[in-house]
Amino acid sequence: MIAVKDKTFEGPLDLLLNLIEKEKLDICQISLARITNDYLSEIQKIDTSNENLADFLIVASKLLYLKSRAILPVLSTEEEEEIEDLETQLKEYKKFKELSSQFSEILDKNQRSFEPGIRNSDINLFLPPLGVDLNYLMNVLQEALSRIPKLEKAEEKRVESKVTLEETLDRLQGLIKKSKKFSFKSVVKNAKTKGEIIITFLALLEMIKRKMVSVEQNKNFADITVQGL
Amino acid sequence: MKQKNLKSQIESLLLVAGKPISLKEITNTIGENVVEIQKELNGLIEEYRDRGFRIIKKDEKYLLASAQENAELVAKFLNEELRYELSASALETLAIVVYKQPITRAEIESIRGTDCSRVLRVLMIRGLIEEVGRKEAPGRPILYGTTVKMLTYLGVEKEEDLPKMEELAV
Amino acid sequence: MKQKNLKSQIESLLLVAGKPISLKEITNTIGENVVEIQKELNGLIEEYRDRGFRIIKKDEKYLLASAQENAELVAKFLNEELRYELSASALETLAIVVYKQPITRAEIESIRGTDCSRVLRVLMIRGLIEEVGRKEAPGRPILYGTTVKMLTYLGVEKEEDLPKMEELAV
Repeated sequence: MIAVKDKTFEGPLDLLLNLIEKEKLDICQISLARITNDYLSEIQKIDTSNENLADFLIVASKLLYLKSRAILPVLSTEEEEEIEDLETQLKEYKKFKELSSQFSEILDKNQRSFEPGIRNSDINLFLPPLGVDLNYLMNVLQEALSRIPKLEKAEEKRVESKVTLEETLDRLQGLIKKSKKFSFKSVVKNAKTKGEIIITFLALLEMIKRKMVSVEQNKNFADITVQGL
Repeated sequence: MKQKNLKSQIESLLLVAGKPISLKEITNTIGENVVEIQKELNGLIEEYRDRGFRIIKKDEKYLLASAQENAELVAKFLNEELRYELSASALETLAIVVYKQPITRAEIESIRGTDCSRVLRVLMIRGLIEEVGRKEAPGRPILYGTTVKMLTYLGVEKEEDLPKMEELAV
Repeated sequence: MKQKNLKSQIESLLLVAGKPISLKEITNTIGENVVEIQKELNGLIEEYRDRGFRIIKKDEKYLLASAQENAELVAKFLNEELRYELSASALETLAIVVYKQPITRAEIESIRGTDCSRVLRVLMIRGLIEEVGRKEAPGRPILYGTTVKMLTYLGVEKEEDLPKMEELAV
């Protein structure tokens, strides 16, 4: 769950769905392109410590693809698929969102069954497991316990590798102040994750929007030169 | 007389089992014709509707549980919350498992567009879902499915009583 | 209608208790006149005479049990079930109870990351673990521990002689 201002969203698709429904649009590529800007500005409000930020950025990158198609109609089939994916994914997600709200209504009725109580044996017996001793049980227990810390470690790692949009924006602004001009490739060459590259790109878009920089690209997929204004 | 006897035998087995048992297990233990047993079982399901018992059916197995309308009373007796709170994410994930089972974590995440490890753990501990096998795919990922507890938790007698996915217009 | 309701309520409580409960517990939970409850309970005792359930009264406590005439059938069913060796999950749960006792179900579940009601039931039926009290915590949950027989089987005279596990905190 992620909090954006006064509303909470279960994930990027929930946010996307919310924006589309707010504008009373159907789920199609045209409406996705239309709400891209709203989506981008919403995710900037996300609490930067949120560990699910990367998931929101992946969807942001798909939306940007979609929007860029309006300007650059030539896309590879792979990119085409990715865009259709998002549309299908959102439709599918909407179904489950609807089902889970129907589940909520069922739960609100406060009617449920309870399983029968755990009963003592109706026949009195003692049936120990064969060949099990204290050492064996200790090994089994230690194995069970060793599984807990693993889970926590994985989560820690997730948090560490996070770079926020705000931080990136600050960093790029610093670069512009210092050297007036930089290349996009040079600022992402040390990126550890795909998410970091996306976030840098988003920060760049934001700077263009705020008219802080101008950009130049000689041909598709070439490096982008960023110049302070 | 014989019919009554059969019904009584089925009741005894449902009670001592205390967990879902299959028609086959009942039939094998009693040693009677499966059609007869099924008929009696269906009779019991009807009969219990205005009693304190309910028979919950999941994957062709039957569980004797308490009546839904006594939920609040039973919760009070057990000194438990009627229902622990499930977050919206957990409910969303549960709905996906209900209609897409058996399903892997990656498949759930691709529908929700976000990480699900924590909600899956919650649903597992609550006994609403369980591991039901491994997918024959690289890495042999775990497949998740729902449990009879999911049905008792929602208060429905069988999966068919849950909202239908096909009826949703998108 | 009200009578039927009362009867249904008593049935639900007897089923989820799984162990003998007193007239007082039933009365306090339902919040009805004790005379009325006693009357309904007596009615149920009569009614069950030709069913698969029986209400057994012992020390002023009532237990929902299976009918005596089905005893052989019940024994056959349970023996069939008990023929199998313990599953990996049952052994793991047993190990946790042995070294962490007394322990609640929720505590076991948080270690194993999965629902444990079914394995606990298997361990109880086999006489390996039992209820040993209630934890002084919200909801006063049941505490489980090993039976004396199980400790003896493991070669431990008393619980305190088990190796200490403090360093492995839950």
